[in-house]
Amino acid sequence: RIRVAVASNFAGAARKIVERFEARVDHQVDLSLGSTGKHYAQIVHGAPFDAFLAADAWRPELLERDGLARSGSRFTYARGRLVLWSATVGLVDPGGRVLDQGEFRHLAIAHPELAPYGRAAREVLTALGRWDALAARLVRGEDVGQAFQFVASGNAELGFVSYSQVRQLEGSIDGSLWQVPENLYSPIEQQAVLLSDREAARAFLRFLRGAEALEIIRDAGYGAP
Amino acid sequence: MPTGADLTALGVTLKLAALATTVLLLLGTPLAWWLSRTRWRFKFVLEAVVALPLVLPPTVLGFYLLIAFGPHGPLGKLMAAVGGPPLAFSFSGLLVGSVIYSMPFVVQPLQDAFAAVGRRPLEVAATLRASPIDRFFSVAVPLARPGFLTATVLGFAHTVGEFGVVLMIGGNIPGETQVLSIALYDHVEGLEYGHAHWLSGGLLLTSFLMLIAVYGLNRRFRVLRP
Amino acid sequence: MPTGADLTALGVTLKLAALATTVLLLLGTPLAWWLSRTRWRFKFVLEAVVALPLVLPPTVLGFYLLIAFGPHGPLGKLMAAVGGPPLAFSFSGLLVGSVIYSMPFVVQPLQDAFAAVGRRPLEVAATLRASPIDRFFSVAVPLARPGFLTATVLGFAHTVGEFGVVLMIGGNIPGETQVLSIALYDHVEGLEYGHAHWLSGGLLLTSFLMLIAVYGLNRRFRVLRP
Amino acid sequence: MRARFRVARGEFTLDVDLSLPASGVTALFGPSGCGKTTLLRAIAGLERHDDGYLQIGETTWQDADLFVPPHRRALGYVFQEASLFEHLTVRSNLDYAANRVPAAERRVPVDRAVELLGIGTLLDRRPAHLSGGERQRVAIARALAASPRLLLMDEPLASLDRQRKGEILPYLESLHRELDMPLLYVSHSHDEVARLADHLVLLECGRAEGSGPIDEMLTRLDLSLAHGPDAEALIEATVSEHDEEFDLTYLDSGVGRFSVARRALPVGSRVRVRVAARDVSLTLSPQSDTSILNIFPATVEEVAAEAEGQATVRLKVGGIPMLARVTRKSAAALGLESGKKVFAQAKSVALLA
Amino acid sequence: MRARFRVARGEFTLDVDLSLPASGVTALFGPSGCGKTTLLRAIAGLERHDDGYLQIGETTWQDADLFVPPHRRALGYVFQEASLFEHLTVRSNLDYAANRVPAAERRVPVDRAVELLGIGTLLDRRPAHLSGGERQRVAIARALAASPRLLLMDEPLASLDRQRKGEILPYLESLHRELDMPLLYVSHSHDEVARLADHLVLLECGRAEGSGPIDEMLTRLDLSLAHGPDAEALIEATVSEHDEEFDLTYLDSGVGRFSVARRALPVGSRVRVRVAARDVSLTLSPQSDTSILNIFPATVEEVAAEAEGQATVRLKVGGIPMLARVTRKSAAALGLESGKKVFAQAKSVALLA
Ligand SMILES: Nc1ncnc2c1ncn2[C@@H]1O[C@H](COP(=O)(O)OP(=O)(O)OP(=O)(O)O)[C@@H](O)[C@H]1O
Ligand SMILES: Nc1ncnc2c1ncn2[C@@H]1O[C@H](COP(=O)(O)OP(=O)(O)OP(=O)(O)O)[C@@H](O)[C@H]1O
Ligand SMILES: [Mg+2]
Ligand SMILES: [Mg+2]
Repeated sequence: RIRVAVASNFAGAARKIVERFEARVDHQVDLSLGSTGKHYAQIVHGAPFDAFLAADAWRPELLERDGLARSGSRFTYARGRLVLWSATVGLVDPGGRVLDQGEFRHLAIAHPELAPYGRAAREVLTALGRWDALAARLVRGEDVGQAFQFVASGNAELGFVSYSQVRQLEGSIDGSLWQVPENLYSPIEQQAVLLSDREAARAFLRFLRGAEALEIIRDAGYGAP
Repeated sequence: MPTGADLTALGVTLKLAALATTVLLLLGTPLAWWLSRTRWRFKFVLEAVVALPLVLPPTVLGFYLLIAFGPHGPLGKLMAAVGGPPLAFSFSGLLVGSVIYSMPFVVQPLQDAFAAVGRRPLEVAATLRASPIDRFFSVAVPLARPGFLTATVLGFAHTVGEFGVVLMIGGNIPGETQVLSIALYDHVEGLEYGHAHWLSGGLLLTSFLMLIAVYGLNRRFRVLRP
Repeated sequence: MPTGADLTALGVTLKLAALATTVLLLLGTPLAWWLSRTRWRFKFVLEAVVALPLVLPPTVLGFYLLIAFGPHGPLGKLMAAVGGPPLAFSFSGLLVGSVIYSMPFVVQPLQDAFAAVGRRPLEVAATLRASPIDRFFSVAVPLARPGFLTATVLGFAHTVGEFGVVLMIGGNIPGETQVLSIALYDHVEGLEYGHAHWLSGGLLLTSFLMLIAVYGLNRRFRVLRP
Repeated sequence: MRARFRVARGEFTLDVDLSLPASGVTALFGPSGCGKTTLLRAIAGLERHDDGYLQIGETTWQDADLFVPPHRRALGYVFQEASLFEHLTVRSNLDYAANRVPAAERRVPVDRAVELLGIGTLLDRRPAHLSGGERQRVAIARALAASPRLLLMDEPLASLDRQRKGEILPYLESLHRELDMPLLYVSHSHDEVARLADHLVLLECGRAEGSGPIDEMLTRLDLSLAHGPDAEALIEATVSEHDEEFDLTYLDSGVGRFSVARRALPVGSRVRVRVAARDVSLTLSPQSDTSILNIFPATVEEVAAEAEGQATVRLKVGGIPMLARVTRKSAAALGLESGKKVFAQAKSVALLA
Repeated sequence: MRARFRVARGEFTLDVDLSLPASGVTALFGPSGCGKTTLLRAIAGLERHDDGYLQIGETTWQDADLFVPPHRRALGYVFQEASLFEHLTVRSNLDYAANRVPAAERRVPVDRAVELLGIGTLLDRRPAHLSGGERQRVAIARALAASPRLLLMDEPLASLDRQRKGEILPYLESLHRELDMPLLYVSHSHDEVARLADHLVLLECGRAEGSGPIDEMLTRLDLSLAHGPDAEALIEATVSEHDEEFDLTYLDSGVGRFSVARRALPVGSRVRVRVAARDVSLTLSPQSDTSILNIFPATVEEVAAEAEGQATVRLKVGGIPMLARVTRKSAAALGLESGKKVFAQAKSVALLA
């Protein structure tokens, strides 16, 4: 039985992967969902996690550098895809021009300093030259999960969220979205590290890199590593 | 050292806590008074409703408030109908959220304090020609003083530290909805521990001094009960 | 529909809330009693200290508790020295965290209620040969009943909904430290809205029924005050 | 003043319909638990009983449609239990009352009340720092400072010493005379009632056994007052002369002339004379060789048997009722029955001033 | 019993050093605010005053080193203000007291206390549903049910009617006789004190003006009791004979034989006779042509001037003190001074049974 800390945004896919994994081998995996910052602090203070699936690359790197993670175990398990999404049909055009016309009151993003999707959103807006113009209309969620809720509840007309989130809705909201071209932001690499020496954990991370998991990850709306 | 953003957040926090405490007392006092006096058979249902928001995790409460505030939510529609400001991502929204969440900490102590006043002093005041309003302010409120102190301290402190609800419905807009608790949280999340310690220390010290002032002052006015 | 994990979390939550409320009352009652009776000049300092944890955002408080509980923290070292269980990421840790965080909601109402009892009934009991302990239990406690009710409701509900501290020091470990509030939060974060609604509804309904039972029962035993 | 109330409280029911004089002092008398406080509270409007009627002078305070809330009734109420505002000093307690009186209705200055009740040195204290009697005095002063149209007092002097009572009673007497402030007064003290009351209401188990002018009430044989060991009659009299030689004071009354031990009272002052039933003996012819000075021709109205071979005889002397306690044997021997003419000799009488 | 206390409270200081009999009824008498409650509380140990000493019989409750807390003092205390446990029914209030008495010390069964105070029908009520007098009676019953070694009562009967008092007083009297339960009793009522007390402590402004057997205390001219209009002497007597013919009862006492209006008391019963100073006149030779029956040879001990031309004369009659109120003029005319032999004639005396 192993414990794996997983970034909240990857929860859906992680559950499916665990299901397959457990069907395949005689191990059990307990997932602890949470924000990557919190997980990091907990790991530093001795949390009994065997593996860590972070929302970014920075915290795994830190752990590896400080010797809290098995060196060399770090790898990118998924690549986030940023979308500009609205719960209103037709508000967001496939070219993202809505950002120029600006017929909205609030644009939701994740925290640009703390959350990888927030950082990516800022890069996009900067690249488009809209960062300063839209600064007053930005509402920031702590993480991309909150940014998504701002939009889904209709309080923010649109926002930069993760494609995986939109996929997960499976059409229960007929919104509109713009797949942000990947050249507008630096890659959102979600990295995993091994924290303990346990074989089951190694096995799980191996499975995470495998084709079967990759399939699930893609299907959930992430880019392959 | 605190950044300018921290100071702005402090300003918003103090404003929010002060306003929320005021609104809590303004709404909670009549409610607590009524609850302490009524013989309505089903008042215990209302008592339960007041305490209910407490059992939801603040972020989840915030989530539902967000839905309620949204264009399709009941509160959102209401505000739109009366031409009020939108509640999500606004200071007013924070205020509403904080008030709902901290309400039991104000109502319960006040209700207990009003009940402890008893009927007699109010009857005496009535025979001395004090109208119901008059005797409420001249007798019930001063005698329920300890309850007001408790309600104020708990309401204020809880609003200062309150976090999940505010995080969810505020949108973390500097100067408007970014409060100190969020700033502090961000420092911890961003591994800026030095900064976080500094801010926590400052917050604790300030609060400590405020609490000491409140409790210390109160000592001098305490009503003696034989 | 609730998953098996939700039911496990419910179990942990109820256990935590029940134990925390018990510990809160066990620690809070003597403290409140002492605060309500002492003439110590500096008791207001202690009163402030009790209320202080409230002003920190729960996650931040949790963060500091985590540091304190960790292998290099004072509490962690202490526990290791006395051979106690580690506090971080354990149910015991959650208990300690919840107790610290909910303490003011228990101490303050109890203190007010004890103060409202007054000296006279205790003096009467003393002349009837009741020892200090005896009169505390036979007179002060029954007369402070409303305060105990308030303290229990606020303490219990706040522990059920409490979230930030628990998330930080508990590590969200199913069966051990994953409480319902965290599970609920996870559902919201994971966009499993149907699930979240279901769970919130269940939590609210259960809590509502419990609160109604508590308040409703209490009606029958209320002490009359002229 | 008309008061009709019906109040049910568990096994106890108060059911009274009283017509009381709208001025003067009315005493409410009755054993513990007979409903005195309940009645006062109903009159004050502190409890609302649907089936009630209350009229004071021209003003109706309660009827089928109307219920004037207590704060519009302009009453003063001295509660049976301590009832000071614990959060206010003595002075503020008094001011609380005084400040709520419209200027036009102010009749009792706070200073006067303070002086009368001797609480000048207590003004800056909190009630918790007062003795029981001091609290009671402050409560009386506060009720007076409210300049009420009707003063209700529930055993206000119970915890005061005799001297203090002696100072307060004359003032209470003067209230209704000088300020036209009627007083409804609960008391267990025969003394107080005899001195103060003009009118008496006798409550028993929630019912008004009787209500009427005090002299009549004390002597009515259908009521319990006339049957105890302390049965007595009260007679209004005027000081008419002092006899320096025999050290006597002569009082004139409807009954005739009383001689009492000399008392330094100005001629013409109105006093009350109390004649205890057990001090009155009866003869069929006027005796001249007796030491008893107060002898009056009387007519027997009624004779009631008592325990231990005694009987109480109600007499009319010049239209004024009086009681005599004799043995049943003598009653039979003298053939006492309604209409019989006798002579009443009062061995000793007490002067209440 | 020895009690020494010094208590400072703002302007008020209680400073007493009393030696009281360890049995019988001691009355604490004094004006409102003189420190009676303060003294009782100190004796009960409810307030700890460092500079105090308290000894009851052989047991020391407080001295320089020792302070027995109130719950170990085995007292009964009836407080001046209502003091029932509001959260308990009447029955539970009584049981609260009874259950805390060790079986060996149980002397007053709860049933007896209930019956005596007539609270049988109230047992299932909460105190808030009782009348003022009912509450007071329950408080007395509860103090009795505690089977105390010393009973402290702060004006316990103030809110009770005369009849109820008449039922309770004899029981309180019997307590110290039958159960050896001394009673320390605060009262403002001359009547109650005269009937009940064996010993009297007179407090004034926090100081004990005097303390001694009641008959002496009432007649000491250096105390205020002898100077009011109600000055009186109490004389212990025994019923010796009934005179059927003249309807008199004869009482024998150290003073001599008293004749009083007949009272149905068994021969031999011990009673008290109250002789009011204003009913006593003095002559130099025994008068035979007077109606006054109670005439005794007496010796003048002391003469004190009063207001309004009066004087109070303290006499000794057969070693027993008595008071007479006469005009200063007569005092001079008769040449009253210490040692003078006179005859005291009591116009009327009251029998207290
Ligand atoms: N806490 C206090 N602070 C200052 N003075 C006090 C305090 N408590 C009592 N006193 C004063 O002490 C004196 C004695 O009070 P105490 O209660 O003993 O009087 P008492 O003889 O019982 O009077 P009463 O017959 O009115 O009950 C009073 O003058 C009172 O004003
Ligand atoms: N809430 C109640 N429930 C039931 N009975 C009550 C309640 N309140 C009062 N009573 C009863 O009503 C009766 C009248 O009470 P009330 O207080 O009027 O008596 P009271 O004449 O003032 O007596 P006291 O002289 O003892 O003060 C009493 O027998 C009392 O037991
Ligand atoms: Mg009453
Ligand atoms: Mg007193």
